[in-house]
Amino acid sequence: MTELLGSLFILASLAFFAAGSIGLLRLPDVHARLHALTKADNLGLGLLVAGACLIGGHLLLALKLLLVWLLVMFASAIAANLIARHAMKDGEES
Amino acid sequence: MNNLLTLPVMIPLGFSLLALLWPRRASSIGILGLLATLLASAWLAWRVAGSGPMLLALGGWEPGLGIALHADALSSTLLLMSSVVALAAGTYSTGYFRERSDRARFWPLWLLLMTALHALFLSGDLFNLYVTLELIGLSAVALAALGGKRKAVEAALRYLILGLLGSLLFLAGVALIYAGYGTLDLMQLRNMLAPEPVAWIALTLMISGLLLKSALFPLHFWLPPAHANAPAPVSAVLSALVVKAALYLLLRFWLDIFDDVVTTFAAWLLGSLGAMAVLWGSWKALRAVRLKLLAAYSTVAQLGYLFLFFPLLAALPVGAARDTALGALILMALTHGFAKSALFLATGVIQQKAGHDRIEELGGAARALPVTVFTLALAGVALIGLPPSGTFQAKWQLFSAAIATGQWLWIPVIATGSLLAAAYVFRILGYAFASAEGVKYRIADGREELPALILAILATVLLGFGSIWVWEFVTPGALAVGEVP
Amino acid sequence: MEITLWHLLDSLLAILLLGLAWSALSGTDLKRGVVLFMAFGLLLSLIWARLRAPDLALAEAAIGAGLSGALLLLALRDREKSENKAGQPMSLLRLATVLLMLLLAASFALAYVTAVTSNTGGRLAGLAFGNLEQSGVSNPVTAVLLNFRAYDTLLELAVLLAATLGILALGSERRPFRRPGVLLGALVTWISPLLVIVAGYLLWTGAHAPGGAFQAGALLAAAIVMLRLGGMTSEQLPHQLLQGWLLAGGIAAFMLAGYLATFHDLAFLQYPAGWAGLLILLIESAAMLSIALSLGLAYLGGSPSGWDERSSRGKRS
Amino acid sequence: MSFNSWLPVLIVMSSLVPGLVIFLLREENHLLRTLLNLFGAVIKLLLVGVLIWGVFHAQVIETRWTLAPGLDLVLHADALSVLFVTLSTLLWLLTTIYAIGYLENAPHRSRFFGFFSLCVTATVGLALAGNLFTFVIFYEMLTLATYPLIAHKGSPEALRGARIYLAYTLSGGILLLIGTIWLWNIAGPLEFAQGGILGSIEGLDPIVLGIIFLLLMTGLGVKAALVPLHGWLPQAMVAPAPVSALLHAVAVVKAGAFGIVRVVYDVYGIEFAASLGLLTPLAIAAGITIVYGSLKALSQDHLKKRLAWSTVSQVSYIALGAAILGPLATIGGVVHLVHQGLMKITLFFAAGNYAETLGIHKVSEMNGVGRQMPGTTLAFTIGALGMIGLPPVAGFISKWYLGLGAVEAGIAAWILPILIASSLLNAAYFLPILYRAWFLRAEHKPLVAGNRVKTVTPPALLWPPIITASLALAAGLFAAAPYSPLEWAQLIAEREYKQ
Amino acid sequence: MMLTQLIFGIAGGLLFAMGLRSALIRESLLARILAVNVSGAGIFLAFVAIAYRGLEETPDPVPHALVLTGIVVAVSATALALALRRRLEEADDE
Repeated sequence: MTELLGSLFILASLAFFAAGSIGLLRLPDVHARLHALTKADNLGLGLLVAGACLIGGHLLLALKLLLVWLLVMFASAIAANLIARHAMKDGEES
Repeated sequence: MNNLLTLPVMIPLGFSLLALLWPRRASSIGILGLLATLLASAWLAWRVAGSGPMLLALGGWEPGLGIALHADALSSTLLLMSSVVALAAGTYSTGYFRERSDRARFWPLWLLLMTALHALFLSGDLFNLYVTLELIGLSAVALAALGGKRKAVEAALRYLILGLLGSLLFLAGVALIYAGYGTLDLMQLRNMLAPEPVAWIALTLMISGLLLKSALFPLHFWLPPAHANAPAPVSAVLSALVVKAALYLLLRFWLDIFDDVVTTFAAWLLGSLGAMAVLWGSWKALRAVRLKLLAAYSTVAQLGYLFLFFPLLAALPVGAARDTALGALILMALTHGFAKSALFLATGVIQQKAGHDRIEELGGAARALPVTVFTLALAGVALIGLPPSGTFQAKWQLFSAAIATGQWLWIPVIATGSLLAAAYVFRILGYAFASAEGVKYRIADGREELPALILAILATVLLGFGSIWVWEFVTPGALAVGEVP
Repeated sequence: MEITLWHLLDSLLAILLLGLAWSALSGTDLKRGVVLFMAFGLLLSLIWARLRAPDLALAEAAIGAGLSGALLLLALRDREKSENKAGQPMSLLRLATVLLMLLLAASFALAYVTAVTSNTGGRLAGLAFGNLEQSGVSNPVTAVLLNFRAYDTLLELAVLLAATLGILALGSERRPFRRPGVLLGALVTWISPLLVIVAGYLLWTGAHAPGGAFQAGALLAAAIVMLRLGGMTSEQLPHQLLQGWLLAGGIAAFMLAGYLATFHDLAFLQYPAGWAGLLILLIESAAMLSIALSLGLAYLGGSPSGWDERSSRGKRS
Repeated sequence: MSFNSWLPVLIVMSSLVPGLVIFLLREENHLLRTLLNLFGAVIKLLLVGVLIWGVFHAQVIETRWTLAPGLDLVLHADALSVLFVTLSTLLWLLTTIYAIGYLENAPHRSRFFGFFSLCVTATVGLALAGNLFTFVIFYEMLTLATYPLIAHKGSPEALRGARIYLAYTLSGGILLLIGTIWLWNIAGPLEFAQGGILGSIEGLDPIVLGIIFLLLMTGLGVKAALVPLHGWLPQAMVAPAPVSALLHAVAVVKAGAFGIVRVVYDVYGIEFAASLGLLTPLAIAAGITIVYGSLKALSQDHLKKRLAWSTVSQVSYIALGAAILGPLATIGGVVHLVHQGLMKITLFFAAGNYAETLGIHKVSEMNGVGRQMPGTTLAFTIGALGMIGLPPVAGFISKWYLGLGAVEAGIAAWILPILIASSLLNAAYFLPILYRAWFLRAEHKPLVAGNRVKTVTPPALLWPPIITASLALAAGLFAAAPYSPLEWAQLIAEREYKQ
Repeated sequence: MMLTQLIFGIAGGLLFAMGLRSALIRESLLARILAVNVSGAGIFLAFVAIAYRGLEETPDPVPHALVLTGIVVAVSATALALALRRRLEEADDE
């Protein structure tokens, strides 16, 4: 049961990743791309982690995975912010 | 227990740490370390001469799982040579690097290079050999770039990249050997290797890597810039020892480990490349404008001679004649090691005292720096192969082997090479003897001039009149890794 | 042998890897090349995981992709004259080189295939597992690294030291980055301690699970990189002398442990019975610090400001 | 090790050690340098005396030191080597004295005398060489030691002459080396033995032996200045007078000739060489050289050049003697080794004196020198007459025996004409000099002639030529006396032909 | 022997050759350094492929250790090469 649920979560996450990647490729300017990427990926990762937790079915493992999720969110948020700032500056210069 | 085997590797390593920790005392620590290393090497050589090859299974694990160290006549001879050259060049360097901070940078790397060389000479494990090759490469490059002149740095970088490629080729061969034979231990491989595709291709990869490192024509292009732009003591060791290390491995593989795998055709290939190296290197040396460049090109040529031995050894039947030729090869390598390092050190003296090393402007050197010019002459005698010098005996055997095996092709090559060598050596002396107007030289002190002189004397007098010792010591068990109990 | 889904995955990974490598190498835009190379590293660590080499996966992610990537990105700041020249030879020669490349690859592959098919035995695996108990650790890779083939590791530390000394000898460090914004600063302050903890964990767990000195050292180095990005100046590093000790520590510990045995009339690097585990842990801790500092200094790109002054002061006195 | 096994080493060392010490001496240290030189020379002379006594009583005097498998460094004294050693030692002493006077307060004397001693060391070494390997070693050392002497002045033409000298001798050296190694390879250790060694070895290919002979002769012929390998000799004239004297009388040229004698008699064996038909070509080469050298000498106005060409011609008498089968020719050739040395060194000393004292370099300037420098000119006259071959000067003996040898060998038909022709030519280029010297009066005042004029020759320059001249005379007059060169030559000849 | 070994082994060979080629023909030093790394990675891949012994059996640890050593050596070399390159560009003005 949990196996199935977990697999569903993971499949869903894949969809989000795909969306994010497509967005990265198709969207016109930096900000939009960032938006797509961070949003979609964070969500996708969250789902992935959730799925993994369910399948792993082990508390310690679950905690580790959560930690991973948090760190990635943290990092990507700040990375996105930095990129955005640079993009902004470039915009002003040009 | 043969833990003695570890000393020639570990002493320099330990002292390089000390030199790193006490930069102010770097020089004295370094000299002390090299002295200790020399003692250890001498002791090892003496033991080997006395009681035959030695083996140490590190960590007490059976070779294969663990790594084994070997010492036989060949390796301990080279060990001894490198210790002597390192000590002489190191002593010289204390006068060469005037800044204390330069010496503090120089010594730890220098001792690391010695560690690497000695580790290579003693190692009995393929992958370990790869690590030692990398250690040699990196420390040598770091040394070559010391001083940070643009040309030096550029040459060092290209040297590094080519060295890495060489090591990678070697490593690729190692991977194949491990895949095919399931071990990395030389002694085990020695009995397992058979003439089959895996061994052939693996050997080809490793040999080509080593050829790149030992700068055999046409893979020599990196050597002259790297050796000519490095600081003098470093150039000395690069030419005398570092290329010899790769050559040592070639010999070890060719004549010992892969004995059954190598083919006569391959030997001839190496021989012909060696012949071209002799002619091309000597010619370029003759045309060289700067003394250091001349020395570097003469290294290319001298290495060529050593490769001429391969087809001869392949043609000679196992026995006295072959042993004699092998001894000649080793004698030649030793003599060149001493002579070339002496040449580079003397060049360094001239470069520092005259402010340049342009050959055509050496007028008056003979009067200002008689000892150094005398050193140049002695080293030159050894490079040409005139008596009394080890090279003369070696070339004698080279000629003789070529005649005995009917490989007449090499004879004109050797003759021409020697004449060209004479031409470039006496070109230097001619300018050095010429009376000079208004050339100013600074005074050199013994610490700078004597090491080179001693090395030159070793190359000519000692190896010239004591050459028989090399034969007595080396040939009986020169390549006896397999016979170790 | 039957083709399974795994093999399809393998081929996919392999093709992806080759594609990445090719595009990383063939392009003339270096920035693109570097980024692709980092992706290459990550994919490689994925492949290590697939090939059941978790230690390598960790090391590759941390060192191969992580630190090398950081160094390369930093190197992009220094322009080369040579870049302006067209990096490619003329087409015909180019074709020849490609053919040669394929020839080389083909001969390697030929030998490889014959070797692997002819020798299907476990090679040294049997020996290694057989002696695992005596090795003092239960993670076979650590056992090989620090016991069976400890000599390799010792010399490898020497290689690292040589590179570091070479870098230090070349000149002074790069200019530190200017202070970053609040967010990045916060990230650094949060992440670095975490990295230190994880490093310690990896070091400890290396004895029985994936991990060990190298992965841990790489993480510590990553911490230094983070701090550097956060505007750390080299004054915040430990004192020069202490740095010297840290650099030397790994090798020194190794040599001491190695010769410890020789007094009991054992071979060099043979650990006295029962001591193996402890000695290995000590060596690894020292090695971790050396590795971390070496890689950190490499990221600084030269001798920390103040080193030369100190030595020159030494000269005057 | 008995004394006899040390003697040869000591003889070599007695000039090597002083030489090396002299290198280290400072330029000003004139006295010590002179003492060392003379000390070494005298010691060597004494040791050689012992050597002569030993050899005459047929003792085995040999030093042996193994250098490589099958390669021994052997110093061995036999009649022939003693002859050459004695000559070179004696003349070294005189030349040293002469050089000390000649180079008074010239620059780089330490360097000069250092290499000077090395040069003699090499000569003595190759004289005592007991096998071809050892001979080659010292032969090459000689090349090295003489190069700096020729280049000594450091002027462009000096360096050029030295370079040409090197080019010739080193190329020759390589050929000699290859030939030696080849022979060593097929015939084993090439220990010199009276009567030769190859004859007794079975299964040697005569063609190969011929080729090797050619290689060896080319290698040796370069130093012996056999035409067409003589090109370096006139160029080397730039060297200071003592060096030229040494080069022509003892060291280089003689080394080549001596080598030819050694190879023909003690390696191949004269009979065996004859049976291979190798002698006739050698004889022809020698003959051509004799005539050609004399012809060239005829056309030289520069005195030293004229003497140089006469050397080219005279030295080939030795080769000729070696190339004619039969004891008489042997005696003629071997004894000429000594006679030519004595006479030629006299001539060069004298030439040096003319240059030093009156600044005279050219024959055309020599009018009336007899009156200004009677002693020197007298010596010169004796030497010249000897060269022409007039009795009772030594030169006559050599030519006489060569002639007899030719008759004995039955090739007088073309040898005698050569001898006669060369004697006439010698007369043609020496007598005019003597005529100018004695019978014409100087058309210019000696005081303005040359730049640094000392009308009186210092004794250090005057006595050596007089001594050598009188020796040359004595060698002719008392040819029959015991220990005379002639008698040694006869001793050698009978040992060579005893089997 | 199994297909996985062959796939990755051959891939490794290709990477090795590919890197070697670019390291020799590229002008740019940075590109050469990259190439050397790729080439090394190829050999490492071959090593690990040799060690692989299927999903259930634990792989041969020796090659893993060798590759770990190799990775550290590679990064050391890369660091030194980059430092030299930087010095080179600085020294330009001299």
